[in-house]
Amino acid sequence: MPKGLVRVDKERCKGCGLCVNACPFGVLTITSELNRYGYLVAGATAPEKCTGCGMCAQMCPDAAIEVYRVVKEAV
Amino acid sequence: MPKGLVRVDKERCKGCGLCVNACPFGVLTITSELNRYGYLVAGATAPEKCTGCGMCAQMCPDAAIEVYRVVKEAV
Amino acid sequence: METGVIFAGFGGQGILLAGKILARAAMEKGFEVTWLPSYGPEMRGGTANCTVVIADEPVGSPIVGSPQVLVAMNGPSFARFLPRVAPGGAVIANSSLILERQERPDVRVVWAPMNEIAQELGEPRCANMVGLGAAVKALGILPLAAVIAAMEEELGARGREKLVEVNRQALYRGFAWATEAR
Amino acid sequence: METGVIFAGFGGQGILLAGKILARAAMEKGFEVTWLPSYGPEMRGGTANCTVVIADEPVGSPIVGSPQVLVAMNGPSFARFLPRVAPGGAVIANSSLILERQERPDVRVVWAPMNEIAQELGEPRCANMVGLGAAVKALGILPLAAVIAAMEEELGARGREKLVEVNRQALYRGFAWATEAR
Amino acid sequence: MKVLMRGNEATAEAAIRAGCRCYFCYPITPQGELVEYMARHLPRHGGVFLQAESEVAAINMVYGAAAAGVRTMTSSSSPGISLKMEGISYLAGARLPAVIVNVMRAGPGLGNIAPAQGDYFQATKGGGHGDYRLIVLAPSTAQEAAELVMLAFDLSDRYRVPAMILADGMLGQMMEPVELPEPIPPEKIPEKPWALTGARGRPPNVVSSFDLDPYRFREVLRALWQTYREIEKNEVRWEEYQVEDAELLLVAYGTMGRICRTVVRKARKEGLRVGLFRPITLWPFPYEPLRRLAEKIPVILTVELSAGQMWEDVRLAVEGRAKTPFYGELGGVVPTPEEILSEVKKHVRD
Amino acid sequence: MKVLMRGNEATAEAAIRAGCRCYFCYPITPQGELVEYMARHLPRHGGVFLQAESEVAAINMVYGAAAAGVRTMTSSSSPGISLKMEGISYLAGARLPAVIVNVMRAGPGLGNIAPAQGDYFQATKGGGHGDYRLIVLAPSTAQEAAELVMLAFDLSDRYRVPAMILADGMLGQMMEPVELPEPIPPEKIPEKPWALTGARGRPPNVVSSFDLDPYRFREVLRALWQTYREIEKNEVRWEEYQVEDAELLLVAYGTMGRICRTVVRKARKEGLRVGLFRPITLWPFPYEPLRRLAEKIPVILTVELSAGQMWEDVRLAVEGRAKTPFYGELGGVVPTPEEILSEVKKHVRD
Amino acid sequence: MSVTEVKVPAGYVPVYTKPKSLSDARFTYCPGCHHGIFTRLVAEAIDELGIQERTVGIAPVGCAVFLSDFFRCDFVQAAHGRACAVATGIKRANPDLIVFSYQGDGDLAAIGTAETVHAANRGENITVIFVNNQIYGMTGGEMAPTTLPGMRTVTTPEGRDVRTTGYPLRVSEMLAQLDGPSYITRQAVFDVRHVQMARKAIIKAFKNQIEGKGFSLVEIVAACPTNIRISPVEGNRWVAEQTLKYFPLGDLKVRD
Amino acid sequence: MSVTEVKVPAGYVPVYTKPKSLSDARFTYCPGCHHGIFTRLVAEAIDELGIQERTVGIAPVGCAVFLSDFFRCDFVQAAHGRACAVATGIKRANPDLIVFSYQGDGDLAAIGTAETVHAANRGENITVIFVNNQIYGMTGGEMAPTTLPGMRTVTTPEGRDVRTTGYPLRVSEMLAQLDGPSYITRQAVFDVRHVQMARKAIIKAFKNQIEGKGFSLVEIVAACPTNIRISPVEGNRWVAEQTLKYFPLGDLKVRD
Ligand SMILES: Cc1ncc(C[n+]2csc(CCOP(=O)(O)OP(=O)(O)O)c2C)c(N)n1
Ligand SMILES: Cc1ncc(C[n+]2csc(CCOP(=O)(O)OP(=O)(O)O)c2C)c(N)n1
Ligand code: SF4
Ligand code: SF4
Ligand code: SF4
Ligand code: SF4
Ligand code: SF4
Ligand code: SF4
Ligand SMILES: [Mg+2]
Ligand SMILES: [Mg+2]
Repeated sequence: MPKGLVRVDKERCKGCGLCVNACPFGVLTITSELNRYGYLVAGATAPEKCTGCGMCAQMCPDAAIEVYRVVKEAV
Repeated sequence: MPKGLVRVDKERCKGCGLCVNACPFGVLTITSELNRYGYLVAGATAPEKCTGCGMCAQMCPDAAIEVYRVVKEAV
Repeated sequence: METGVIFAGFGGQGILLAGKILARAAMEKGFEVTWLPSYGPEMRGGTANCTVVIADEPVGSPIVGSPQVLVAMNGPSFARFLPRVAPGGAVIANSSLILERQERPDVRVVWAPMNEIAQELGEPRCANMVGLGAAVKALGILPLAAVIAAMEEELGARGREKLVEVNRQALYRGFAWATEAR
Repeated sequence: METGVIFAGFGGQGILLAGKILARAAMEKGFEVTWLPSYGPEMRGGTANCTVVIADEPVGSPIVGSPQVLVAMNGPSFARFLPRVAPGGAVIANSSLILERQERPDVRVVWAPMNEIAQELGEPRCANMVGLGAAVKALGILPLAAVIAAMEEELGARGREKLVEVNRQALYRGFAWATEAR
Repeated sequence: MKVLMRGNEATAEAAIRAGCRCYFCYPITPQGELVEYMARHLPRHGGVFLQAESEVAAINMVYGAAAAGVRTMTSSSSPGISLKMEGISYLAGARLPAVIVNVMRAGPGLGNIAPAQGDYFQATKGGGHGDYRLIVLAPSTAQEAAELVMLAFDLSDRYRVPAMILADGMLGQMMEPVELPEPIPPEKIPEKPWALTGARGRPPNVVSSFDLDPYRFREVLRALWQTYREIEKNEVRWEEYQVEDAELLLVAYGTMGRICRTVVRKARKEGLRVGLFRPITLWPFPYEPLRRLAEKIPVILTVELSAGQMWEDVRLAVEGRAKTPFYGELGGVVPTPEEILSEVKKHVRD
Repeated sequence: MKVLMRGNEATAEAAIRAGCRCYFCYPITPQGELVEYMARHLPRHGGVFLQAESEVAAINMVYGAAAAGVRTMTSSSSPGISLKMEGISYLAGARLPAVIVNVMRAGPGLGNIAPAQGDYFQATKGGGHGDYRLIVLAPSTAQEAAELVMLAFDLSDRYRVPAMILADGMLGQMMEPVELPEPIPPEKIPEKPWALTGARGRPPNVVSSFDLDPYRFREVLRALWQTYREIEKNEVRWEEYQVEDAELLLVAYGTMGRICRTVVRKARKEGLRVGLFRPITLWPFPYEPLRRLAEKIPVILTVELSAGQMWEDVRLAVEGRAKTPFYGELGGVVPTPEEILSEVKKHVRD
Repeated sequence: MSVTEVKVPAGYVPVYTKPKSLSDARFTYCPGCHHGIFTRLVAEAIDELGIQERTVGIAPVGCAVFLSDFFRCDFVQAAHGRACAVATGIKRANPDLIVFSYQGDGDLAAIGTAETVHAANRGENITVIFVNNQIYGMTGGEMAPTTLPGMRTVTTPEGRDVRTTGYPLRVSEMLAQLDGPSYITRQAVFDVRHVQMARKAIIKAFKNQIEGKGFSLVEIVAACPTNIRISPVEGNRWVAEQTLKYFPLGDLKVRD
Repeated sequence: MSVTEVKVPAGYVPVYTKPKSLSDARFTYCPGCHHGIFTRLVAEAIDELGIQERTVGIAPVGCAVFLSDFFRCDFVQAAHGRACAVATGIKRANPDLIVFSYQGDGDLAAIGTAETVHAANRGENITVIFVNNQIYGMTGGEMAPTTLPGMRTVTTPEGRDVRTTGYPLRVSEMLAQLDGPSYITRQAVFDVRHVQMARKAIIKAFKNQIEGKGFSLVEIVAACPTNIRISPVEGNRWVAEQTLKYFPLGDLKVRD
């Protein structure tokens, strides 16, 4: 399973693309999915590449992103 | 005749004493003369000492002083 | 004669422009006319609408309780304005975006796939002209040519001559759609 | 009973204080009283005056058209206020500074050399108390003792206890002067 | 030739044609297009467009430009106009001509940007301190806005009294065809011998509202009030519509005036004898003409986008001669003709 | 025990006794002693005295302190009050209690520092934008100033409506004996659950006058106007003096009210049946009681230090039932009782 | 299936979630507006310092006027430009509260100049977030005191002419001259690294207040894509390439 | 015989007489007030540059409110603090005029902060005479932003407490930070030498305007003997010994 996992709150997202731009691994893209406010929202189209670095979330102007990371094997 | 001559406009003067203080030669003092506004006015009580340097006039906050100087002998 | 037309939709859909073109066309044809936009920050991102009144005597109220024609380009505005349409009036509804398809017995609703048609024409932004073209038919007081001329003037003023042709197509398509719609 | 007293003179002459002492004395004696100063920049350098009203019912107007008593400590104020003094009223005039000595048949003018007297007492600034002392006599509704007490309180409040004695002398001198004046 | 224009744009263009050469502003909705229009066009006419750091600065720049003898204007909307109150009082006190445009929005406070008429008292009774008046003109169409702006500059110069255009967000934002008035040729603009142009070959001019001596200042103000009386005599303007046989008279100004026009039409269609009285000058208010109508019309219904401000002037005019009910909306809500008509029906024939 | 105090000082001391703990000011004549008194005494009571950089800043500091739930006050004089108009409109819109003191001077513009009553409209009709009202109290003696300041804080808290003390330079500057009211114990000051005290154990509080939606904002304002109606019902205050048999009624407020008291006495001495009606609350104005008197008194003479402002409210109350002449002075001139009396004689028995 | 319906399988722990002190209300800013980032960073600072229950925010007039909807703490909406005066009133009335204002460049640097300068000079113990986007955003894109030379706005259709409207006003440099302020810094958020620095600065600005150090101001250079008419991603570049020329980043005053 | 009835015998020529651009009206300042010296120096500058017929002065609200009575040139009385905005209006309306404002420290540095900063930042081509007497003179001696620490005033009865009211505001240093101004200097008049320097500075400030160089401001540190309750002569000493500690003299910005 991938190190990281990212979730986009569809209704908060405005499709600005800053996360797409911020992600070093090309995990995110603007999808063709319209939300209730008429915005095309972002989504993890290459989730397997996600490291959980959180850069996308730190860049998101709409606090629409949640990032998770896999717990390291018993340390 | 003295090198300089100083005239105080009695009604402008408010007797602040700044001219007295500024004169290097003790020409001026605050006299016991009241003007129409109730101020004791300044006057040249030692006119013979006046050099016409103009310092008193430059210091006067009420533009009450005129200074004259004797014309030098035919130059 | 005094008719009210309301255009409504999302911010970016060219709602105000469509209304303005109609108003200009009516003015050029010698009608009295007013154009009243919704304005301010609520437009940004949110919804936009405008009201056009066409009359043969000086227009009193620029706001209209019950419009003769409604052009609804998205779901929220369709739901919001449908109840206000005058009995016997018409609604041009954008079937591309409106999902809940209510009807009203006393009102004729023309369902037009404005976005699809615009896509076909290769210019998504001209969906509003499809709606306007249809509205012109439903209104039936202005020749389409006058509206086309007004459109050209408005786009010209904005230095968007390039878009004139495709918008003309869109007006024709909308007009035709409303003509054939049963 | 309602009597008005006006004190008037140059800025630095202690006009307002004199009036205030009179007002306080009257208050302590149970009268209704108001004290109204002229105020603002025109006081600075220029002239000052204040109006004291003493009455046995609540005072209405703190301004007085025609005062019973006028204390004029310089020429300009003597000239300005003399015409307003009530017929049968009295004027305490400072002969030290007032040169044009007008009179009025229907008004008693007491000429008091306030500055000279103050000089004699060795405190030029107490000329105002000479005037007040004379006014108390002319007014005839307050005991001098009450005024002296009020003076002590006012000077005390200003931390000027040292000056109390000489000001008391000045009040006596003024009172006496007005008593003997013919 | 008619052009399709917003009320804001018609106002701006008319100001330029009236010879306004100094315009100072601070942005605020719903008068943004006025600012924008001036920014684009005034410089082309050799005029000064300057965005000030605040409304307070803007009105004081107007004060300076007016003192220099130039036709000058500022515009804003309700909260911004409140900030100009001291400056407006100074203009009035110093007898400086200037035009102030208030495109009203809903208050109090920040409120919102929807149309309202809540600043009537502020404009007509003096929102600033002291006894002064502004000439207050209330347009109901873009066309009338253009004409009243021209008039405002003329009256302001003639009487040396600042003038205010009292509009609202609806008029400012809406577009309609406008026949623009002819520009005033510079030589037609009155000379201003009192203006500050440099004391060359004449004694110095002083522009001021200051006089420390109450008796002298009283004379200044008596002269000012003399002028106000003249204005009350000469400049009252209003419109009557279908009043002859009216049983109920609507009184409304600005955009509510035009909306009530539609109400009258609809009412007449239903056989209701309703008329309209629309004050055009809010100060001087048309007390006399309204009083005359009150002699014969039993019900006088005031309609405003406020809690009832012009209503007081209506009652001062009517003085009990007729019933004077009131219908108002608050918060930026604009009633439709239908809503007003149903209100009318409550009062007519009962 | 009575103390000899200026009106300005009595006002300041009463504010402290009313529990005012934040006072923000900017210097201006003729209210200087109020500022000075607060600077000397408020800190001793653990209160905050802060001289702001301007009147605009001062009223917005009041806005902040009021939002925090503290009893707060500012004071100024006419030009400075004009600068507070936006802030006052915000206070009213955000439903914040606060007390504003206006020690009026002569305007418009810079005018001078002599007593005047030219800000009546500004205070009572809303000099700021939008539909709002202030509770306006007009003291005529230093004693009454002290009492009305206490009342102002109470009413302002109770109704969440800002209150204004409308005085003038004469009352501010003059001294008279004052029996100071007892201080209000802190626990007697009402709780303010809406205040900004930190959202601990409760949902966040928001203080605002902003609502972009006209329909929602309309509801807010309807509630506000509901409160105003209550105030009009409960809080009207006035004084009547020798009105029973009066043939002529003087109407005057503040210092003109007390001066007219003397006029009544002088008139009665001369056998003239003159009475006095003195509004104490200028808003809400005592329309009803005055209307009742207008039923039986033929001449109602309004006397103001203005061109005729309260006069309009008097005429709104009288509505033609009696003659309503006016006598006013401008520019800071204060008429003597004798001058007013001769004016009275023009109207009585003719 | 919608990418947003991603479930979180066992074994994953949150790295980043929406700050507690933010409500669930959507931001009203335009897509990609930097305002959203600052708003979020302020919330993160409040969370980090655990001061949500004693914080009072001051919403300006500007695109941030809706701020009180976004936060879960007490809020007051201030008149345009007067936030620093309102903050002074609140803080003086109740020094236990943590008071911050959030102001645009029209609000703080134009109409609010006097209130800002004097609150700073008094050293009021408050925190000011100053959003310098070189434009009047909410009113539709008029010139701000900070507008760049030659930049086209609604009120400078030919571009800002420095001869008639002056040069961009560097408020932070000006305030740093005063004795009052304890911390004045300029930050940006055009990339993640700068977001992290801006976050630290905001936290420090609040810490200063908690420690009673006095006036702290964080200027954040931002882009207004809507009014500059560029995309959000271009907006980031705009800040990095155009704006920083006139508004260099870094601390302008730090008193410790 | 009165010393003032001195006749001027033949053989004497005038060295100093009252400036032509001054009227015959007496100044309304208190005895020994430095205002009188500045007022005279401005008149001397106008005479020296021969601009009396194209000069418009702006009187503030403050002890200089009567200025228009003293001068023989056009004048306007401005609202308190707004002189720089009024000056902007006049100069923009008629650039041929020479426009100067004369403002106190309450007027310019408190209520007028925004107008001053922005006129300076725009580089308005005007001349500003700024009288820093560390007090509100006309209203009776309240604290000004420039009041010295510990200094007793009507509103700081215990002396100015810098913890609650801040340090003296150095307006000139602040304005010197801006790109707009061309000349900012601080002068004094507590002795003849400084009077002469101040005179030069005022002349330069007017010259700059004539040459279109833009915003020039001359701050003059002054004493208000009346409100400090000292004699005029002590007033000079007060400036030299107390005030200059916080307000060092000299040019703060000179652009050529
Ligand atoms: C007194 C007043 N003047 C003007 C306005 C209009 N107004 C609303 S927001 C704003 C400025 C917005 O610009 P800025 O402060 O930079 O904030 P931004 O929207 O750019 O974040 C203005 C002038 C107002 N509401 N009140
Ligand atoms: C709007 C306004 N606020 C306040 C005042 C009262 N006022 C008159 S002069 C003055 C300040 C005087 O101080 P300063 O500017 O330093 O001039 P100075 O008298 O010291 O020369 C003030 C506050 C006013 N006239 N107008
Ligand atoms: S940054 Fe946020 S708002 Fe922008 S696209 Fe990504 S998720 Fe959506
Ligand atoms: S967490 Fe890091 S890797 Fe994962 S999507 Fe976000 S930016 Fe890309
Ligand atoms: S300086 Fe001038 S005013 Fe002062 S005493 Fe000398 S002459 Fe008189
Ligand atoms: S001119 Fe010089 S010497 Fe003569 S009095 Fe004046 S200062 Fe003294
Ligand atoms: S207008 Fe500009 S600043 Fe305002 S929200 Fe939109 S992008 Fe942000
Ligand atoms: S009060 Fe002070 S500043 Fe004003 S004139 Fe007197 S001495 Fe000069
Ligand atoms: Mg901005
Ligand atoms: Mg000063």
